[in-house]
Amino acid sequence: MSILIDKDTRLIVQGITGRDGGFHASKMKTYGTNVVGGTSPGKAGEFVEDIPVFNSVKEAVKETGANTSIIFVPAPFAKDAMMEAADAGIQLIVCITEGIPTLDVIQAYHFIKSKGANLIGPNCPGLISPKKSLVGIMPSMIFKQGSTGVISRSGTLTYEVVYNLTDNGMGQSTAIGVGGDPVVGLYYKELLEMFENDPETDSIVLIGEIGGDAEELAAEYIKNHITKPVVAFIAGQQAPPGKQMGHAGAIISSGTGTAAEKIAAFEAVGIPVAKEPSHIPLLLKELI
Amino acid sequence: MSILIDKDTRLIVQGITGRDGGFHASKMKTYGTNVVGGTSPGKAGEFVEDIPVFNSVKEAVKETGANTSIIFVPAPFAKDAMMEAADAGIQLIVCITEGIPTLDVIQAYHFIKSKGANLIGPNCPGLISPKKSLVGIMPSMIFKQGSTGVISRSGTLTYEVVYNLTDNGMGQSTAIGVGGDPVVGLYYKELLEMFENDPETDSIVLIGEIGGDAEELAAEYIKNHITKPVVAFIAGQQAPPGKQMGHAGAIISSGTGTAAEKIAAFEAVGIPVAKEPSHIPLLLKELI
Amino acid sequence: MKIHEYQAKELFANYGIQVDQSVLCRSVDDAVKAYSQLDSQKVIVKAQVHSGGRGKVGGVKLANDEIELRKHASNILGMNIKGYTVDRILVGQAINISKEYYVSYVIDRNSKSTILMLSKEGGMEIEEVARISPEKIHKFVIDPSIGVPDYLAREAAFKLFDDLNLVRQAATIFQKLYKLFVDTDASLAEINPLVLTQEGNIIAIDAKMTFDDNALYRHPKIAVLNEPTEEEKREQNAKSKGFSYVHLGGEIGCMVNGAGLAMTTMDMTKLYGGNPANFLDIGGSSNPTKVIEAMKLLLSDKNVQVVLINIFGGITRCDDVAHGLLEAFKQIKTEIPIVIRLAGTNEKEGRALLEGSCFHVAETMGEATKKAVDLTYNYQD
Amino acid sequence: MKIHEYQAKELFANYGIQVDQSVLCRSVDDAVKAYSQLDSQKVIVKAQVHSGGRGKVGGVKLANDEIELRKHASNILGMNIKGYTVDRILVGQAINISKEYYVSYVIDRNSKSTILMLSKEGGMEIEEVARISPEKIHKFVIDPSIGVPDYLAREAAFKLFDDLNLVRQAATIFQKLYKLFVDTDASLAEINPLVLTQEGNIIAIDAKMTFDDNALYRHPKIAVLNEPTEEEKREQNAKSKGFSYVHLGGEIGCMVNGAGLAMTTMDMTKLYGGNPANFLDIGGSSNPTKVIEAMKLLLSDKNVQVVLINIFGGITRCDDVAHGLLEAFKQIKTEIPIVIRLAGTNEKEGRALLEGSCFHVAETMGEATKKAVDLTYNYQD
Repeated sequence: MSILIDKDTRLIVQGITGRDGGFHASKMKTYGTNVVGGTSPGKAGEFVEDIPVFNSVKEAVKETGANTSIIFVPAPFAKDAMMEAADAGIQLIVCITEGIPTLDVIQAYHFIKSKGANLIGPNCPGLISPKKSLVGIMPSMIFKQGSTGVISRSGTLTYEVVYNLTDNGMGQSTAIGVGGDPVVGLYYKELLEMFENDPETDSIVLIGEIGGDAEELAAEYIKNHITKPVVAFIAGQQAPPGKQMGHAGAIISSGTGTAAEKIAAFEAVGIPVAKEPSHIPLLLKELI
Repeated sequence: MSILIDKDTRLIVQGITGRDGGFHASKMKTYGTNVVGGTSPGKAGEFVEDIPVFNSVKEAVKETGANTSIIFVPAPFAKDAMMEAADAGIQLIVCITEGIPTLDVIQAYHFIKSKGANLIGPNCPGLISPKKSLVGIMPSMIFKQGSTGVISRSGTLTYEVVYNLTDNGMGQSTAIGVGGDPVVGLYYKELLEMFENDPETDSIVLIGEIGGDAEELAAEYIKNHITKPVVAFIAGQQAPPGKQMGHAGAIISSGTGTAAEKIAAFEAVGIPVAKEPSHIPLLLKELI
Repeated sequence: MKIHEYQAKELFANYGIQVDQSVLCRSVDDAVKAYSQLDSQKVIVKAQVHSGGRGKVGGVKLANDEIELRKHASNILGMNIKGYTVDRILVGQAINISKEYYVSYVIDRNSKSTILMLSKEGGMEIEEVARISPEKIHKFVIDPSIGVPDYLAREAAFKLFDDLNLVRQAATIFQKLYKLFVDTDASLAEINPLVLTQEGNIIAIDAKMTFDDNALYRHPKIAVLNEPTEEEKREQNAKSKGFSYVHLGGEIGCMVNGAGLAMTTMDMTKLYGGNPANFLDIGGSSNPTKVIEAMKLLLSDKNVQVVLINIFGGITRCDDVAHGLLEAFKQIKTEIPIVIRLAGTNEKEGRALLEGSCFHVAETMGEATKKAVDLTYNYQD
Repeated sequence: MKIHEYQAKELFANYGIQVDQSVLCRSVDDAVKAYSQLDSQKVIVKAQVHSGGRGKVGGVKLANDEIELRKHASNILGMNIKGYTVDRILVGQAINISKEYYVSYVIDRNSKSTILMLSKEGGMEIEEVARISPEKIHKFVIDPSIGVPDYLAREAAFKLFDDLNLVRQAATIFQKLYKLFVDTDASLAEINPLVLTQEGNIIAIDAKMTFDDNALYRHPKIAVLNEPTEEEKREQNAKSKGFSYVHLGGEIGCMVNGAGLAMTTMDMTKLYGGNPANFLDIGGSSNPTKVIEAMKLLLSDKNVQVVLINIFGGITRCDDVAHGLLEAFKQIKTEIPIVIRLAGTNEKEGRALLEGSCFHVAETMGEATKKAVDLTYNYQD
C-alpha cells in the first residue's frame, strides 16, 4: 500500500511552465509518477515534456481526472494555487513553495480542510512511495522500496537519514517531508495514524527539530495509539534561543521548543532517540 | 417520529429577554417544548419564566445540552446570532427574525452548513411536531397530531391550511414554515426527503407562492424521489410582476416565478394543485 | 432600491472599474457644455430612468455633432419611458467598440449564494440570451467565506477572453465588482455591456445596480439616492406603518393578516369573479389603531366598492380581533360594505361578537369572497 | 520583524484602539517639552527598545515632576538593555489604573490558526503566567473564514469583565486588534497591559507587534520601520544571498546544504567535542559563486579555525558538487583547514575528484566531524 500516494496517484503540476515546475515535472514523470497535466494560466494547449498544460486546475481535473497536485508557483501566488486545487476537487495538495506568508497558509489550510482535502507543506520536499510514485523534489535514487515510514520536518536531513536506512537494507514504504514552516498541513499525528494503518509499513522514523511542541504531542500520541516501532531524531540541540535556524519554524521562542525537551518527551515514553543519523538504522534493527 | 423536532429537542431561545423572545419562550414551554435556556449577553444568571439565561450560546449548550435554538434578536444582530448558534454546536437553528439583509443570510447559511447544522428561516414562523415540540410562533391550538407533513413559505396561510386539515380530521406529523425571504435555509427538497423517510408521515402538503423556481424544482424532485401522496397550493396568481407581495421572496422578476408556471409544473407531474385552501383536505383524501 | 446609471458609474469608478467618460445633464444647455468638455466628436445621449429597455423606445441616441446632440437631448429630456419622465440625461464619449460582453452579480435563491453571470452576448437583455441560447450564459457560485479569489476570477475571465492580458484585466474587474456588490449590500450589479475597445481596453459603458432594502440602514450614502415613484412612495409609506401594500386596480379592497393569506385572498376574489383592488398585509396583531390606518389606506383608493377583511386568529384570538375591529369601526365612517371573515382560535366567539354589527360576517374564505363579489355587483347596480 | 512600542501604538490608534497619550523623545529637552504638552503632573518614561523586560532593568520610570523627569530621561537615554542602546524614550501621561489585563493575537502551530490569548493577570510576562497559573490564560481559536464575529469577541470579553458596558468596550478592541493583525500580516499583536482606568475606560498602555518577514513585501509602510541590529544585519545580508546564517561563537565553521542537516552538523560537532562557529545553510544548489560567498561569510568570523563542509548531493550530484567546490576554492585563499564530506548521488565519483586536493575528505558525518574537531585542537597547539 504505502500512504497518500501510489500507482493510482494522478498528478498535476501547478506552475509547470516555471523553471522548477518544469524540471521536477520531468523528474517525477521519469520516476514513474503518473503526471497527467500541469497548469499555467494562458498556456492551455501547450505541452511540457509531453505533459498537457491547462489554464486552470478545474479544467485539468476535468480533462485528466487528477487527484493530486504539486505546487511550484511563487510565494505571492501560492495561497491562491492551494485554494484553487482544493476548490477543483484535488484530494492531496503538496506545496513546495517556500516563503509564503503565514496568514496565507492559515487561510489556505482551513479552506482545504473544509473541502475534505489534505495539504502537505508548504516549504517541503514533498513525498515519495518508492517504486510507486514521487510527488516532490527529493533525489529519488537514494530511496528504496521497503517497510519503514519516514516523517520529517527537514529536506536534506531526511535524505541523510534515508541514505543510511537504504544503506542498511531498510527500504521505505513512504517518506514525507512535512515542511519547515510554523504552519503546515499534515503533521506527525495524522501521518503516524496513516502509517499505523498501512499494512506495508512495519516501522517508523520520526525526524523532528527545534520549535513548537509537535514532537512532544507526537510522543504522547505514539504512546497511546501507535503499536509499530518508532525511532526519533531531533535536530537543533546547539541552536540558540530566539534565532531562526533556516526553517521559519525552527526557532526556540520564550524558552520553549528546545531539542532537550523533545528528546526527553520521546525518551519518557520509551521511544529511542538517535544521537546521529547513522545510528537510526541500528536503533530500528533493535526494535524490529 | 416526525421530522427535525420531537421530545428530544432541547431548545434555547436567543434573545429571550426581548418582548417577542420572552413571550414565545413562555408559549413554547407551556406547549411542552423542552425549553432549556435562553441567551442575552450580560444577563447570565437571570431567569425568564423559570428558564435560565446565559451570556452566550456556547455557555448555554455547555450547561444545558441544548441541540436546537430559536432566534428572536433584531435583524442587525441576527447574522451573528445564527453563526453563534452554529459555532456552539447547535444542530437546528430556527430564525424567526424578519428583515435581515440577504448577504447576511448567505454568510450565515454557508457557515451553518460548514458546521453540519441546519437552518430554518429566517422570516419564518418556525415548526411544530404536534404533541411533541413547538419551535416557533405558530398558534399551537390549531394543530393536531397526525400523519400529514406540511411545508410552506407562508405563515397565516399555513395556519389556514392546517386549520382545514385539522377540521377534516387530518393531523400533522410536522408542519414547517420555511420562510418568506429569497434566501432561507432548509427548503422543499430537503424537507420532502425527510418526510419521505419519516415513518409517521404518510402524505405531504406543499404550500408555495410566487417568486423563484423552487416549486418547479420541487415538482421535479417529487416526480423522481417521493412515493407518498403530495398536494400543492400556490398563492399569488393575481400578483403583478415586479411587485413584492409582503414576503421579500414573493416577487415575479423578469417574468419568471409566476404562479401559473408553478401550478403547471406540479400538474405536469401529476400532483394535484388545490384552487383554494379548503380543497386541500379533499384532494388529499382522494390520494390516500 | 434602484439607482441611475450615472450613480452606479460613480460607484464603479470609486472601486477602480473603468467606465466611459460622461457628464450628467439636466438641460440641453448642460448637454452642450458637456459636449465641449468631452473632447470627442461623437457622443452618446442616454436617458437616466429606473427602467430597462430605454434604447428600444428612443432613450439612447448617438450624436455626431452639436446639432444632433441638441436634437437628441431635447427629445429625450421630458420623454416618458415606462411611466418615468426623463429629467436627466448622461452625455458620454462614444467608444470604439470591438466586442460587447455581459457581466453581473446577482443573488441566486437555489444555491443560496451570490453568483457571477457572464456572457459573450453583451448588449442585449440577459433574459433574452437565457431564452435563446442559455448555453452562452456562464454562472459561478461565490463562496462567501472566500469571495472571488484570483483563480476564480481568472477562470471566469477565460470564458470571455483567450488573451492572458485581457483575462487579467477582466479578472480584476470581476473582483472589484464583487467587492462593490458586497460592500454596498447590492442585490444586482450588472455591466451590460462590458466592452473591449478597439484600443484593447476593457471598460463598462453601462452600469446597473439595485440594493437590498433590508440593508439600507447601514448604507446611508446609498439610501439617500432613493427616488421612489408616487406608487412606490405609497408602498413605502405603508411599510413604515408595518403594512405591505400593493395597488392592483380592482374594486374589492382586501385587508388580510399575513402575506400568503393576503395573496390567496386576492386569488380567490378573482376565482369567484371579482377584482382585487389591492394586496394588503397588516401583519401580526390587529390592534384598532393599525386597523384604522389600514382602512384609511384602503379607502384612499376611490375604486374600492367593497372591503373584504380576512383574519386568521392565531396567537391573537378571534374574539380579541373582533373587539379590535368593533373598536376601530367606531372611528371609521364609511358607506362601503365590509365583509369580515374570522377563523382560527375562538372563531365562534369572535363571530358572535360581530353579530348585529354593520358587518357582513362569513365563516369561510369561500363564503366571504363570494359575499364580497356579490356586494360589489349589487352596489354597482 | 519587530517594531517599537510607539510605532505599535500609532498603528493601534489608526485602528481606533485607545492608547494613552504619549510623545516620542530623543533627548532630555524633547522630554521636557513633551512634559509641558502632556498636561499631566505624573508621567511615565519608557525606553524604546526591541526587547522585553525593560522594566526590570530600570527602563521604565514614573516621574512626579519635571526634575524627576529630567533625571529619568537622562538615565534611560543611552542605557544598554540586553544589548540594545536606548536612543528613544516615550513620555506618556500616567494613567489611574484600576486593573490590568493581558490580550494578544499569536499564530498557533497546533491549531494552524491565529489565536486570541487573554488573561486577567496583566502587566506580567505571559510566559510567567503560563508557568505559575496556566488556568488563568484563555485561548480562542480564530476561524480565518469569519475572523472575530461579535459573539466571539463578546464571549472572550466576558472572560475579563462582567459588566456589559466593559464587555462591549473590550469586545470592540479585540475586533479592531484582529483587523490590525490580519491587515499587517502580524505574527504577534500584544497589549500588556490593557487597563481599566479608574474612570471606567479600557485603554492600551503598552503595545507590542512583530510581523511576518515573508509578508513584508506587501506592507512597505511596515517594512521601512525595520531597525536590525548588527547581528541581524549580517543575517539579513546572508538571507539576501540565499543563505541562512546564525552566529554561534565556536571555532568550527559549518557550511551545509539544508537547515535540518546544518543543525545536525552543529549538534554532532558538539557531540564530538567541538564548538560550532555558526549555523549556515547554503540551500539547494552548490554553484561556485554561492560557495565563494558563503566562505567569505564564514571566514569573516575570526574565531573560525576549521571549516566543515557537509553536502548531501541529491538532485545536484556529488560529482557536480565536487567540481563546484574545486572551482570555488581556486579563488579562495585560506590557511584554514577544510574538511569536506560528500554523500548522496555519485558520492564516490565526487570524493574521487577531491582526492589530491588540499581538502580533508570524509565519507560519513561522524568521520567528518571527528576530523574537524581533531584539526581544531591540532591547529590550536
